[in-house]
Amino acid sequence: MEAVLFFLAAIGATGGAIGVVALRNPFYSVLALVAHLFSLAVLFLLLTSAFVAAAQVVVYAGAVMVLYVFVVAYVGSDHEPMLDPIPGQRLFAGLLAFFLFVEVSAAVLSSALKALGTHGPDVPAGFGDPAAIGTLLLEKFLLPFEASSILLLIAAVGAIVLASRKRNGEAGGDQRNGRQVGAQTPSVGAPR
Amino acid sequence: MNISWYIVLSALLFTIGAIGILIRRSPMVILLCLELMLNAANLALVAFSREVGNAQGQVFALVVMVIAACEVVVGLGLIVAIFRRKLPLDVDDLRELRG
Amino acid sequence: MINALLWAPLAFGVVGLFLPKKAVGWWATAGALATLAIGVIMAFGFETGASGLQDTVNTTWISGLGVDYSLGIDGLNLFLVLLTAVLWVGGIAFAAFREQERPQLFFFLMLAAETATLGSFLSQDLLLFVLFFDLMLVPFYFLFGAWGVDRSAEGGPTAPQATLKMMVYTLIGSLLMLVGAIATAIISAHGGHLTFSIEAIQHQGVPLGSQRWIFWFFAAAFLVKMPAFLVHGWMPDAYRAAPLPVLMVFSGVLAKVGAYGFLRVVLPLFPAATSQFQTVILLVALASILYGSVMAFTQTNIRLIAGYSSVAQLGFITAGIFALRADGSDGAILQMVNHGLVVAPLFIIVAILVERTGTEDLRSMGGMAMRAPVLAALFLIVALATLAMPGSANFIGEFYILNGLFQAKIVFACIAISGVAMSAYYALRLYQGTMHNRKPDGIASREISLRDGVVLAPLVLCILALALYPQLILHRADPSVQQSVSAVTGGESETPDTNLAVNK
Amino acid sequence: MSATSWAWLVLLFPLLGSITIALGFRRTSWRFAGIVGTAAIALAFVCGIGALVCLLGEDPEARHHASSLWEYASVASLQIKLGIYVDPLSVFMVLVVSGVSTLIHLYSFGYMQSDQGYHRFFSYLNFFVFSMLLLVLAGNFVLLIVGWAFVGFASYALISYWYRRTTATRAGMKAFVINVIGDIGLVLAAFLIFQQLGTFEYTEVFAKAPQVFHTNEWTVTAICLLLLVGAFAKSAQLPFHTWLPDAMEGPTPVSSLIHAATMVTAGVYLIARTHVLFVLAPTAADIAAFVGLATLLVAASIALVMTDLKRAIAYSTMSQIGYMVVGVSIGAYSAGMFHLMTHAFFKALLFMAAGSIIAAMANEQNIDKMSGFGKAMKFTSVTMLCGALALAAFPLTSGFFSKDEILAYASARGGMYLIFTVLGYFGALLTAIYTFRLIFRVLRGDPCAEAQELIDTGHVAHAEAPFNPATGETEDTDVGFPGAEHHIAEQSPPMKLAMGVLAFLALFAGFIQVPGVDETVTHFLDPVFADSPLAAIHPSNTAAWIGLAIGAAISLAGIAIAYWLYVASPETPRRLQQRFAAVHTFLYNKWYFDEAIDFLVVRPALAIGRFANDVFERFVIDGAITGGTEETVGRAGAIVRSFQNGIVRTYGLFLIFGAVGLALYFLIQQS
Amino acid sequence: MAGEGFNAPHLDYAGLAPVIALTVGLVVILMSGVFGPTKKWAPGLAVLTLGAAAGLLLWHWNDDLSLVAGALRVDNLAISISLIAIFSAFTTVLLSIRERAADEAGHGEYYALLIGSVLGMVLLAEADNLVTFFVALETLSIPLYILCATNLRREGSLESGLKYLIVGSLGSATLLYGMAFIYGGTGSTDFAGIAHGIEVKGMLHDPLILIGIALAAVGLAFKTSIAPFHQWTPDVYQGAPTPITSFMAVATKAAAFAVFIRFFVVALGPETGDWQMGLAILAAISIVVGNVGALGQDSLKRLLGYSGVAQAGYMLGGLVVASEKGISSLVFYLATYLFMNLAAFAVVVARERETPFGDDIRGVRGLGAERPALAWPLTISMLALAGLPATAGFIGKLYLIEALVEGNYLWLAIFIVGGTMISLAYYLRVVAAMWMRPETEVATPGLATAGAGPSGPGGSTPVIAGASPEADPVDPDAGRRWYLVGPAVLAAAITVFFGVIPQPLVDFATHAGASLF
Repeated sequence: MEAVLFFLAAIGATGGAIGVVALRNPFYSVLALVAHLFSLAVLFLLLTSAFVAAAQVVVYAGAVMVLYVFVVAYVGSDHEPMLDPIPGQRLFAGLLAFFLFVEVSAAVLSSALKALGTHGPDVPAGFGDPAAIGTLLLEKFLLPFEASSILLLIAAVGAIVLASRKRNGEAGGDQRNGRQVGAQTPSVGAPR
Repeated sequence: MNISWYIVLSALLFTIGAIGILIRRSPMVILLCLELMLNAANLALVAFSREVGNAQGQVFALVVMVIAACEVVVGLGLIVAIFRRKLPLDVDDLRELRG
Repeated sequence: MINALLWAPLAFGVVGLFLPKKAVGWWATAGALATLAIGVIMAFGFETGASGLQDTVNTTWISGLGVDYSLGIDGLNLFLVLLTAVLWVGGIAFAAFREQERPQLFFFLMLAAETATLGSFLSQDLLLFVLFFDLMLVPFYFLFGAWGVDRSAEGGPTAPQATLKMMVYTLIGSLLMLVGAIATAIISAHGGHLTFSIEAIQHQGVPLGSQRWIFWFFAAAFLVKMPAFLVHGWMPDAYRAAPLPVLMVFSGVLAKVGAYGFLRVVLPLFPAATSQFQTVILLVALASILYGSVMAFTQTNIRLIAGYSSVAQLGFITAGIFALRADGSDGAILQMVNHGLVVAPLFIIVAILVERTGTEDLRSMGGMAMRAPVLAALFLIVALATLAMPGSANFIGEFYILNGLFQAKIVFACIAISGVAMSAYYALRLYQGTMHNRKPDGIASREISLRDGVVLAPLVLCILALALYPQLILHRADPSVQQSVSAVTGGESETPDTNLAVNK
Repeated sequence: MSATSWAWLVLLFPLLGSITIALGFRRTSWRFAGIVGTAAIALAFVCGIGALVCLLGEDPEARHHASSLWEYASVASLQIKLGIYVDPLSVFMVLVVSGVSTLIHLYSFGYMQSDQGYHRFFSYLNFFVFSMLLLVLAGNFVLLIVGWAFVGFASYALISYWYRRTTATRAGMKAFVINVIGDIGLVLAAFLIFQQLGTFEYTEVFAKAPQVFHTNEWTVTAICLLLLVGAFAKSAQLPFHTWLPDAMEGPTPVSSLIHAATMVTAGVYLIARTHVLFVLAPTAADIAAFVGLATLLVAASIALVMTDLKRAIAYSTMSQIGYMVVGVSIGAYSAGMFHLMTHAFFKALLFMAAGSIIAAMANEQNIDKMSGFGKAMKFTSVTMLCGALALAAFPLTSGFFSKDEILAYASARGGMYLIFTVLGYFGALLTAIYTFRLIFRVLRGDPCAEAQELIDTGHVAHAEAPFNPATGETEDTDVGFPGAEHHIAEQSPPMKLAMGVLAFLALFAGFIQVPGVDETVTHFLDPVFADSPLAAIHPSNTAAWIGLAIGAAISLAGIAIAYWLYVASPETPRRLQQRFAAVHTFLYNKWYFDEAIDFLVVRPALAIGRFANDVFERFVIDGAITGGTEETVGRAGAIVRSFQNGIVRTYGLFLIFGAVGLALYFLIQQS
Repeated sequence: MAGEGFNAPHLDYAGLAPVIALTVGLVVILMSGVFGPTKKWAPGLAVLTLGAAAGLLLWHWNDDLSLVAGALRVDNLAISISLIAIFSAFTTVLLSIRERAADEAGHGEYYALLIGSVLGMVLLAEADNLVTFFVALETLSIPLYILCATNLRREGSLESGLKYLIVGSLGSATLLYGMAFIYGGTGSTDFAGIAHGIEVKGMLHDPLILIGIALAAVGLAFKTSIAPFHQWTPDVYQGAPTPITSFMAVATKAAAFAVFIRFFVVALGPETGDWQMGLAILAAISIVVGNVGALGQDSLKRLLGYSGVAQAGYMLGGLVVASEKGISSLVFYLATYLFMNLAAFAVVVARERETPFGDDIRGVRGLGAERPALAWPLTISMLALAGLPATAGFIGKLYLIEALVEGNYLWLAIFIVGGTMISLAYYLRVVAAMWMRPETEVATPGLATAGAGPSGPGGSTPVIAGASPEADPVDPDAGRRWYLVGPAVLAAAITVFFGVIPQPLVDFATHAGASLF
């Protein structure tokens, strides 16, 4: 039963991930990611971490993805051409990723750590439920918790700084000709 | 199921994410691939937390989610700014700085 | 006292930065003279016949790194210090008589350079030595680059390019030396208290295995500085770029620091390696002598004739040191001073000639002597000293060097001495080419001006005085030299620790 | 006052004179310079006499003193004192040098009058005398080398005295460089001596040498050969002789003083001085003797065909020095020294006369253009004749006694050394021939244009534009000798006085050393050479007189031949030339020595220089070492920047690559 | 675990004071926007905040506190690094006065983000467990991503922002993944716990840990811009607003090195033997890459970026030997590096504003004659970076080399020396441009058209890196402004001072180094 669930979820997660990478329309990529996240949530459940799973669904699938969708809708989603301008980029990307995967798996499989081979130790009931997590957050990880809140604040400020319209109206005009000049100078800073 | 399976799976997802960053040119998709990698890491964390039998890893995973959200926000903000600036939304075309 | 000697120039230089354009030249000259005065006083205070260091200063500088601020004078550096002081007076005075652009900066750099040079002669702490050794270069970098001659017209490098080349070349050596110095201290400390004091290290001794490579790190620095054959690539460009008043002190003194370093550092600290690589260094020295001489008599640019002759001369000095006999090294010390004393006036004269003729090409000069007999006479004396005319102190220097070499390695001596014959040729060629033969048209042949005479004459007097009584230097240098050399020859018996270290 | 203090005074006066003249060149008149210069040397001569008297006052064995002023350059391992050594030999040389010099200064006083560089000339000349005296008085090898090099320099300075003449400067350079080679020989010899004996002091060296070396040991032989290099370079013996003819570029007084009377004989003095070593190395001594013999003949043969008056005399000088070298090498020390003295007299005289004539010829030196000066310049021709007679060893002249004494000694020594006698006499024949060749061609015959002018107007002819006799190019007159108004030929009393005295000496100086009658020189010098076994050999009076007879015959024969060739049938020489054209050209080109040296030494050196300059410096130093490094670094930089292509995905690729690499390294490192 | 009563950790507010101060400052600055134009007081407030934080940190000098359930550790290492970061931020505030980017972003936000980043750095320097580590790292980075892009009108600025974000996130993802493995291998997130875990669980030399170390090292190497993870550095340095660049150049490096040290020496101490050689190789690579890359760069910021890569390589040497002396030397070098870079960047800012050349090397041509007050600092900083004597740079190199030789890493020392030789070629090129006659063209527009503005002759010059007409408006006497000249001169003076009397700084560094051993 658990094995079946695992494989289904694993396939879902992998498929979703591949979808994100492969689909050429950003919009679909977002949807693929959502699928991926859901299957991850399932895996989290299998790993008896209910709270994380929940957070996963709520925060990501709920909040972040929506944001994505908005932005994609705002900037419009144009298909990027199929073949890669940089020669060999894909080949090397594939190779390196493959090597990385092999190394990590090799490390995992050849590790002397007994527990890896097992299902993991038996944990008390309530392992990873909101109460436990909450306790940890407020006791041991109080500081990271606070820090991440500040981080959120900063991120918000940043988003405003970057995305908000300029107060002074003359923005548009010189932006455009600025861009044109930028276009005239493609090879800026090229080694000479 | 053995923990190893989860770890290997997370490795797989991680590499897929990496591939995505390396071969996609739309900044938005690249952000998504970053999410993939972070989530792979999360999966690893949670799996390990199961393996060592303490929940610290799960908390770590939660924090990572928050951070991922922040990165997304900033990233999207940048994308918007770039779009406003009428620059192409293609990382390959943003190469004024080089050499 | 010794502190005053070391820092006086810099102090004057700093003050000079804030003086008006007119005054600064004289102020700088005064500074150099003051330094010279201090030096002379110390020389009188010098206790002859003693081999150890005298009026030393020794205080901790960086406790964490075992670096001390320790200075001292002995037979090895006494006269090099005096030489430095004298030549700087000459160079600065000569420059002060002329219009300089941005004079405050110029003289500040000159005086800073003097302090650095004095420092490298005086310092008795290995790291301090390295520090000053590198520091010397900085002012000259600016002086060459900013006040130098642009040769791009004649297909040469621009001043900045030339000076950069010099900087990189010379620093390659001295940075390796930095590593070598640190390694020496650490290895010799044997895990104990870390110190860079040369005496202490010599006492503790360095294992033979380490001596082998550290030796080369130091040798690299010194050989490049000299410059020796194969690593002299920076010399032609730098010499052609340099402003002449600066060049006279540069080629007069800086090259000697390298040779001095061998005596001060290498022989005492790495005796085993020294005797092991004696032949190799001698070969390099020999090559420098022959190559320098040959180049010198084919050059047509009068600066380069002097430059390559210095290569040959430094070859002699190195050979003398690596004869590993007291008399050879005595000769080397004497010759260092002599060469400084002849090459500086030589460049003054070159400067004067260039002002008269507007060219540096020997082929388009000549016939000066008729209207400028005094200049000719002074030049003649300098030229004869350059070719080590017997009766000049240079002859005694070379005589000692070659004698030492002859007693140590007879073959080397026989080959090296052929350099003497060539030097006779190129020195006279230089003299005749400028002073004799027909005077080409369009060359102003004026007598030396009184102001330049005031600069030149004292130097020539020094040459003559030394010619009459070279004993002055030899007598005082000898004890220290013996000590330094005996580290290698009698070394095993003298410093048992070294011996023990070698056996390890 | 002791001999040594006299000797120091001998050194002092010329030096003072030189300095005074040099410093005063702006403020003082030419007269002052001349007077001071001459006076200084005269004083030196007087002091020399003083030293002589002191020595004669002592018993012969005690007649050697060393004295030193201060430690010149001494360290623990070796001492060099500023010291002199006074013994009959050095005093003899002092007297000859200072004496002849005084006369020549006197001569120059008149001769150089109208020259621009009068002060410079006398300053140099005094300096030369000082150096020469230093050379002969030196008490150790280092000081010897110093004097040795000083005279070399003085000769250089005076050869290229008219420095606007490229020929003069080139000749000076040649002389100097060859002399430096000689110095190097001496220096190496000194090193070797120091290595073996641990000292440079004459006294100690000569004392120790016999104990340390055994005969013909390689070291002592090497020492002697090295000394010979010095001696030959200075004394213009083969193969180092080529500078001497060129040295004639200098003013005539210089030729007569330095390149005839004094400096060139330094080599002879050196051999005599170090005879102790040569006795220990007979091989070296014989080599020296044979080289001397060779020089003697070669030079004489060249002198036969030289058309340049001064150069002809120069070659005769070489050949005469050959006699001396033979003498001192085979053991006829006092004879050799005696010949040195007489030669100084008559050769100086010949040069003075030649100078006077050349002046009258407005600097023309080619004897083909000269004739008839016998009528034009009585005094000169008479004195010149005296000199020539002495040179040709005409019976009872000074040269007659000195030369024959050497040859007599050779025969007395017998064996192999008879060769020297035989060939020596042959050389004497040649000498007589070429000497009178000059006499007949210059003095006899009907006057040439210049001579005629002199007879008619009593005025010396001079070219409208002064020119360089060697190249014919016109002089730039500000160094111009002869100056615009130049009428000195035999008209200035000082010159006449000098020539007169010398003529007297040339004729009659021989009588102080007549075999069996009064052998003054021998007796005086004996204590010096007493220690040499060779000194014991002594030709019997009869042998000596037989020798003299043969000598007289040969000299007369030679003069007769010369008369027949150049007076009786002037056609013969020309016919001989055509007959033996090859020989003539060979001789005329001085046996092609210059060319050989040029080919063997000069060209290779220059070629190496050019190679170093154009190839090595450019391609190895700048190219490989400097350029190579720059190139490599630059390339690396280009590569790095090419990876920095501004595309973020590439950066990502490198990052992952790094990660993979690092992980791989870590895993491999452990397993 | 669940079911137990919740017991809050003991909070040592004294220890937390600096962090709190920064947080408060951050909020206040943001709020100040509410009460009106922040342009006036925002800088002041920022300086105030930084000052307060610095003071509170100094107050803890020589303490050794573990805070908030072992999340933070306040010791001399943390304090010294934090001080370096804060000082750098302080000067950045000065340099940012009249900075275009600040206007664009709005001063309140701009300075708030700056403070936020500083907060991240302080936390990072003090971080004592993985979670804090990661959060702090992001708190450091994310504001920088934004700040880089704040000069919204310049394409380069945005581009640098995005590049930094993408590669940065890639880096932190890798780092995170590595952390996950280390956590998995040891079962603890506390540094001490990790070390302990490695020991007891017998995970020494275990592939799992090693792969974790490798990936973590990648992430940290990225932040410290060690080759081959350096490639963002030149681009971002060049594109970002110069004051921010100066901040990144020093502060980021310092903070990242702090945690690099703490993580590798404390947590991975047992594994030292495994990672030493790997890091040494990285150091060597970046020494070579950085130095050769900087050759022939015309943009000064870019040049400094590459030199930063090389310098990071030097510093890593100090960590490689993992000895007390090594760490001290690293801290010492960081401190000197702060002043050296500062002087350079201050001058670059000034020239950017007063010449039409932006940060191009032509901008400093003839500076020696024109603006000695700027030329001297830049000269000194270049000489110091090149490691010439009488500057702190020399002592720094000496210190590093000594540590390396003691740690038997002679070959790395020789790499440093070799790198220094190459580096002369570009550092001295700048000096030459300032003091010596121009290399090729005779007339230097820098002198002619200084203050003429983009519309002047300068406008017609070919557009080169950093000098597009988008460049900031020209302020003809920027070269005289106290807030630009002041920092430059001050930093240069300090550089020389510590070059002549290094003892105080040496003590400072030794204390920092000693705190870990």
